[in-house]
Amino acid sequence: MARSLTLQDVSLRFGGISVLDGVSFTVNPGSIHAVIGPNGAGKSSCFNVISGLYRATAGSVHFGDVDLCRLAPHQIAAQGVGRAFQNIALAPHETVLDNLMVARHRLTRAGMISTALALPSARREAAAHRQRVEEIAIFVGLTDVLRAPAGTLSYGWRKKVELARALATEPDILMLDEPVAGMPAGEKMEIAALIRAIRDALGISVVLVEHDMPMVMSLADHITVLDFGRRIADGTPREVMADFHVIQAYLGTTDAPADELADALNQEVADRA
Amino acid sequence: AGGASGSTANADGVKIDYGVKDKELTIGVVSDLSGPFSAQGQSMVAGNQIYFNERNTGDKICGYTVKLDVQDHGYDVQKAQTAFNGMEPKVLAVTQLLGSPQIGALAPAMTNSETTTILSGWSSAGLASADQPNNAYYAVVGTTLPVAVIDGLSYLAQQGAIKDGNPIGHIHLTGDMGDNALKGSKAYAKKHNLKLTDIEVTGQEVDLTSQLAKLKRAGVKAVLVTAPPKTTGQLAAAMQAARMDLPILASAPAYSPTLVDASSPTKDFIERHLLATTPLVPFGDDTETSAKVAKEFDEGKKSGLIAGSAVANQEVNYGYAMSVVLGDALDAACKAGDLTRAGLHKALGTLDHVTTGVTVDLDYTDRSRTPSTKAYIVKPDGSAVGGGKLVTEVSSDEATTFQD
Amino acid sequence: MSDLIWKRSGIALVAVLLLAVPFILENDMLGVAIVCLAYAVAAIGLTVLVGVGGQLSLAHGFFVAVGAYAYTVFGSPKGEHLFGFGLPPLIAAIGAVVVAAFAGLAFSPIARRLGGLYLGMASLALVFIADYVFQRVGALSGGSGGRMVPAFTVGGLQLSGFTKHLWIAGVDFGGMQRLWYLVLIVAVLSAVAALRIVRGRPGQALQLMRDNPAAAAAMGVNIPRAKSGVFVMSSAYAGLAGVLIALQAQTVVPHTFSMTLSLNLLVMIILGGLGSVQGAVVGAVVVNLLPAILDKLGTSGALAFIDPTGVRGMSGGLFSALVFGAAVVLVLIFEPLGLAGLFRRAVRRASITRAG
Amino acid sequence: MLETLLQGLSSSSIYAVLALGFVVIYKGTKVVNLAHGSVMLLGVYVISLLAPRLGFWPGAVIGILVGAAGAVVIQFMTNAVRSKDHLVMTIMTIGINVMIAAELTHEIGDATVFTGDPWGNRSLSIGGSSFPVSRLMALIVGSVLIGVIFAIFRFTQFGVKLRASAVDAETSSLLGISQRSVSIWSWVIGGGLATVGGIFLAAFPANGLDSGSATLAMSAIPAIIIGGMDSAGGAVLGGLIVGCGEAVARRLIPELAPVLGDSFASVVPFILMLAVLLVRPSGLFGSKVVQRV
Amino acid sequence: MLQITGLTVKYGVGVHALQDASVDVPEGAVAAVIGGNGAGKSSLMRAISGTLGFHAGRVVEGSITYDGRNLAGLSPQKILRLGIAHVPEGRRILGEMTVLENLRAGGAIVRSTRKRVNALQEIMDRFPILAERRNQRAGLLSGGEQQILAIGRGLMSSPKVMLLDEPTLGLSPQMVERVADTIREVNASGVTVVVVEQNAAMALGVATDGHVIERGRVVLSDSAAALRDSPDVRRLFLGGDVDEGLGLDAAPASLATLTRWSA
Ligand SMILES: Nc1ncnc2c1ncn2[C@@H]1O[C@H](COP(=O)(O)OP(=O)(O)OP(=O)(O)O)[C@@H](O)[C@H]1O
Ligand SMILES: Nc1ncnc2c1ncn2[C@@H]1O[C@H](COP(=O)(O)OP(=O)(O)OP(=O)(O)O)[C@@H](O)[C@H]1O
Ligand SMILES: CC(C)C[C@H](N)C(=O)O
Ligand SMILES: [Mg+2]
Ligand SMILES: [Mg+2]
Repeated sequence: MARSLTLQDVSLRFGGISVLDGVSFTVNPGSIHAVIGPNGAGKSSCFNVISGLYRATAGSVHFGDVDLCRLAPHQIAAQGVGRAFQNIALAPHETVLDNLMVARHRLTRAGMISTALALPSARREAAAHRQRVEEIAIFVGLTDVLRAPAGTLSYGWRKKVELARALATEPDILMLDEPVAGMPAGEKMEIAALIRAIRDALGISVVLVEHDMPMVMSLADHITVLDFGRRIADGTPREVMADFHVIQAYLGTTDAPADELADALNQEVADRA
Repeated sequence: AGGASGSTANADGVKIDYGVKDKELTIGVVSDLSGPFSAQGQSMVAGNQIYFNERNTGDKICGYTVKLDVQDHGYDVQKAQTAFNGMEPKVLAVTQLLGSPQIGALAPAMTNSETTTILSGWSSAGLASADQPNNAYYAVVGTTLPVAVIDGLSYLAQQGAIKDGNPIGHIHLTGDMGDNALKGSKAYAKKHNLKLTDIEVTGQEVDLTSQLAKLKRAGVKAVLVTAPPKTTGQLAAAMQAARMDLPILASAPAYSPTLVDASSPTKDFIERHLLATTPLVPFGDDTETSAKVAKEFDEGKKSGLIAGSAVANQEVNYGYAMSVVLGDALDAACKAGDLTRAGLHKALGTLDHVTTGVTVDLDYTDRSRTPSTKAYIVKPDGSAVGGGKLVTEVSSDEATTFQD
Repeated sequence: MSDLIWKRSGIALVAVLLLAVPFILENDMLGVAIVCLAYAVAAIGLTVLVGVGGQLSLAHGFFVAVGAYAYTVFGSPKGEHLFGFGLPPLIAAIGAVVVAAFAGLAFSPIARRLGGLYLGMASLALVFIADYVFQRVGALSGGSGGRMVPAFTVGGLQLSGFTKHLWIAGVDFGGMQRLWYLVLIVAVLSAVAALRIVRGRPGQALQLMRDNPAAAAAMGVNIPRAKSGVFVMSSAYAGLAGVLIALQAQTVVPHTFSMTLSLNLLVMIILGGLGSVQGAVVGAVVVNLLPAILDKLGTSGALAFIDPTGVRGMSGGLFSALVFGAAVVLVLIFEPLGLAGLFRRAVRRASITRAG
Repeated sequence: MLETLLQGLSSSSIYAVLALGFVVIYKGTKVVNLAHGSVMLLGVYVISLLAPRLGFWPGAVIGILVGAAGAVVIQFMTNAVRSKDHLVMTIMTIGINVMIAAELTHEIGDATVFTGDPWGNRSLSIGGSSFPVSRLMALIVGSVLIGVIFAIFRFTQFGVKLRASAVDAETSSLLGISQRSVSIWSWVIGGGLATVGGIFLAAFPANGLDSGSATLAMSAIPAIIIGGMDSAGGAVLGGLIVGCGEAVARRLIPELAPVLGDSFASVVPFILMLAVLLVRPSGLFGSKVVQRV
Repeated sequence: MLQITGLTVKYGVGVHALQDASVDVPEGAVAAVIGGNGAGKSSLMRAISGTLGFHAGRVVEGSITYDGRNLAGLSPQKILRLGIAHVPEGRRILGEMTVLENLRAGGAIVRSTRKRVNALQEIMDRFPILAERRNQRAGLLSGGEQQILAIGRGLMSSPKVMLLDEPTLGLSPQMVERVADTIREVNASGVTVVVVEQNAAMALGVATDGHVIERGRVVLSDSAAALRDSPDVRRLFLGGDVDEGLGLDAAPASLATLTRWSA
């Protein structure tokens, strides 16, 4: 279960545009690893390469011993790579519950025929997974909206459903693309606490893309910084923060009280447990 | 309900079962009155009406007034079945069933209910055969397509337009109508050593120029066409464009007076080159019956007997002829004292010489054979009422000996 | 609680009505009723494909044709000019469904690559190609007049076609009456199966695939397989419907399976409410029943301005086409969720009234 | 072979004009107008009624306007769909087609409809084979129309508005684009093009249209798909491929594969379409369905 | 100049998204509207631009006037022509069209070609990434790039009032600054701005006035400076004062725990 994710010299080009250029980094098992960088730096593309939606032009992606570059997206999902999208990608007309149930796809077997015949195995399977999905929904705080069509929720709620759905794939590595964009500060904190709690409770790795620096600094064990598709820095939050390139390329000025935040987070996670 | 239920006898001791009640005898019509063949359908219904109107006001059929139960299927198979299922218990026979898909679809029902049915169409697929045992209750009115083609070709030969050993072309619709006519041209070609180039069309072509190029390369001396009239028009136009001044021989379904419509750019070419080989006398021709039908058609329109949208063309004559055949069979059945469906079926089989006056004479003693081996040659003429003039009646040895 | 009672008694009432249909309807309308149910089966398959899977097909009628003809060829003895295998009817019917499913599978290289309207237009090719094959291979199609369909018999009991008389409660219990029950059972089972599929694991995956294929893939859904899977499933439904249609018609005729059929099937599912199984059934009933009723109206003399021969007014066929077309337009304008939505609203309103 | 290509070229221009009509409507409203053929027949029928009295040109102008107006009526109906679901709108055109087709069949009966065009049955000799003047006109008019439409798409804001309003109604209304007027215009153009296509479809050597000719418009579908549903250039190229492919097939199939029969040529456009789609799922020029996450 | 009085908004048969909300935006102001998830901010913007209808929503009560003119019942196009541009939440770029075409569509109501070209030039200068990607299909841009395109497109019509719904969503800190600068600059050129933001720090940084919406009600309206100093606002929206306990009561987290799934 404890597997590391390693990107080795990953390059990605679209026509004339070089989106990723020799990017390498390793996500250690059980760590929260942030990928940051300016808009258009290639963060989401990086995610897309990992989850198989883009084919790397060069380089490799290994999850444990498995070379993800050889697999189709659904096979990568089957490897335990769970993902929440930057642009919300829910089925708007379906209920939140149904949206979460799809995430169980890789863990369930019932096909057209056994579903049509309502075989006992299919029914048992569905019931067990519904129960687990409800557990996850409670954990993420979605209990009240489970029966609402996802499309009628406000932006912030939908972001939470995205997160819950990624979690419901029971991933070994959870990839979150801007999970708190569009949330007020209070809720950001809540989600940050949630992410930490997930990692702690399940022992899985988390890869996080976020522009909210206070959150990244307080949450991440390790940070990789991309700019124009290249890795320009890689290290602990403190190391990265000190890096002149990062400040120039991305942060400009920063006044985030990172340490205090980290403490507060630890406090909250302790409360939850 | 099946045809086997009990029959009764009327006051005159004639056995009756379905479709006869009090003083009324009901005959069905299942036709296309709103779909792609609605123009033909309406004209044929007019012909049916003219005949039975004539009988109702004059020499009544077995003392009964005939009522037509006219149902529209809009060229839809499903609707045709519903329409027939609905009318079946109430009619003695069907005097017009139009559309080859509908004819095929209803065959089992007709056989099962023993309903004598007059078809619209000359394909020998309508005849009874080993593959089509259900066609036993169907009657074709006229010359089957292959036989008419043979007659037409022998006329061309007679006129010196084609000689033994010549190449000829045959443009035919895919599917059985075309295949059926092709049997005739193949048989004739074989006998006379003609080199036949046949070309399939779907009726959905934009034009026929490329098809024609093939015939041109083959150096044909005449072109046969068995397809919808629109294709005939396209053929003529393409021939005109390619400056191929050759005779065109059209099977009956390929010819329509609209081909010599005044606004058609190919009218003149068609009048000069086209001949139709058909069992039908043109509408309004000066033969006795045709003239009478035309007159009654006009009067019927005025008096509101006939639909305003019915067109004055040879289909009126066709419809009239269909009903003459049925009328003669009804008369024969009445005479034999059995006006049941079974009796009618038997009576039709005794008719060896039906003279309709608007078609060649017909013989129904063998339902697996063409009712006639003769055909008329009709020349299109934009100035004639019905768009054509009767040239002559032809018959040939090849036609009488033809077996399909 | 009382809601449940209402619902149960509603279902019971409908069930009794459906069982009584052969005692109520004359042969002609009973035929229409059977056709309604048979097309309902096809429409259910299509609504899952189009509404749930987001894959448009303009060739559903093609797969209905495959089912109808496969049953006929399998079940008929070899003829002088016609293909035939002379298999027992039940085997022929199952074989026909399998063949239709395989036909869907054969098309899946296209189906899995394309989506939405492109797939719709591409599938149109099947309709034209089938048309060509039917014209060309008379031994298969029986030509434009079609060919006979072997009756359906299980364990010596004939369930379609022409039968000896069997009088029950004043009704001649012939092939048509017996076929009704066969078709009713098949349709109900098909609907139940489809409902389960839509609500279950495959349906949820399809729904996400329709709305966001990339997200579906990231959730572990094998997109190409899901696409061809739903295409195969809908083809099997179409094939099953084809068998039923053939049994009702007793003769299969290529013209039945023209483009109009494929378009009509789409009208059924849109009218019923896209993606709704119940809607597909309602849509199929409306699309097949409405013209029949209009035709009846047109020929019965009930409407003074209509006359089938067109002598004394508008012809019945024209009237029927105009009203039918207008009905389609109006339903689509005024009831965005289709007839299923209309029905749901009516039920809701009724239950509110009861509660209040 | 020259003759074959010439033949292909001449029908290509008709396919292209019909295909372009579909494409403009699709670009503007994302609706595939399945009543296109009926609109075409309506326009041509009106011309056939008017031309004998007014002459061809005034008749043609009115006929084209009637075709456009007919299309606009369809636009009004489809636009009334509240959900704005393009598929629902597309299906609605089937219902509308049922009505128009029934009425036209009733009106036209078994008549053949001629426009009385001035090119009549004349033809030119090109390299030993003859080429009808009407087809030359189709080629010229087709090219001009295609050019004009290209110019409109390229050099005016109309093209941008057209696409914007089709893609996203809410956003385009926020940009001040009146979806109504844009979609009306696209249907006006589409209906007009249908009629123009119909005029040439009826002209020598095709010999008029009949009540069943509406389905001919469907034969433009492979052209649109091959070219790409939302590409005007694609429609033209698709028309060429379909027209020439069919002509070449007609010429070669009897020699290469006589078993298939002559009628195989008529499914060749559809087979070409499937072949193109296997390689390029959104046609040669169609915009790829892109989805970024 | 833009006056919202007693506005109540409803979606379908559901609950009220806005209730009796009143906001007054004086000419030349930058008004910040802040509030939590689902508070009704976007609904307010939709009501002003007349696009509630696209979401099955409607104004139940209240009025919106602009320069004394009631906007009720006007189409979105009319409202835009009056000079009110709305950059909607979630970017809503036209993904199948190129960046340039998106911008051109943004200038759809500008009659003069010269003005349109000038506006285009100005926007490309301001956001060079758009110039760089002018011929790329907009749907392929990164999230942040799309957001910038949406803002640029909103500027194309040279509006008098700009409604920005979460303009900095998904933008990097640097880009957030750029957008803040842009707001200041267009405001300086006489454009009134209403900006809805989760990033309250940024919004209150550029704003002259601020309005806080909670569960559909305007609970606080004051000058931006005053709001910045308000402890409530700091606690809820500025992510600030750690001493006050992270605002857990504002957003109560569930106390559930999760264990690994095994099956
Ligand atoms: N499929 C594609 N085709 C062309 N260009 C692409 C494609 N996908 C991404 N790009 C380009 O690659 C660059 C990186 O995009 P990506 O979405 O990875 O950025 P990002 O780091 O996630 O930015 P943001 O923070 O704004 O979300 C962008 O400039 C984008 O335009
Ligand atoms: N299309 C819709 N249908 C039904 N309810 C809706 C719809 N859009 C919004 N709502 C509801 O209206 C309320 C206000 O939503 P709104 O989008 O205005 O909030 P917001 O303040 O913009 O939130 P966020 O910051 O998350 O975008 C919410 O409860 C939301 O669920
Ligand atoms: C004779 C015609 C009216 C019918 C046509 N031959 C058909 O295929 O049905
Ligand atoms: Mg990104
Ligand atoms: Mg919002």
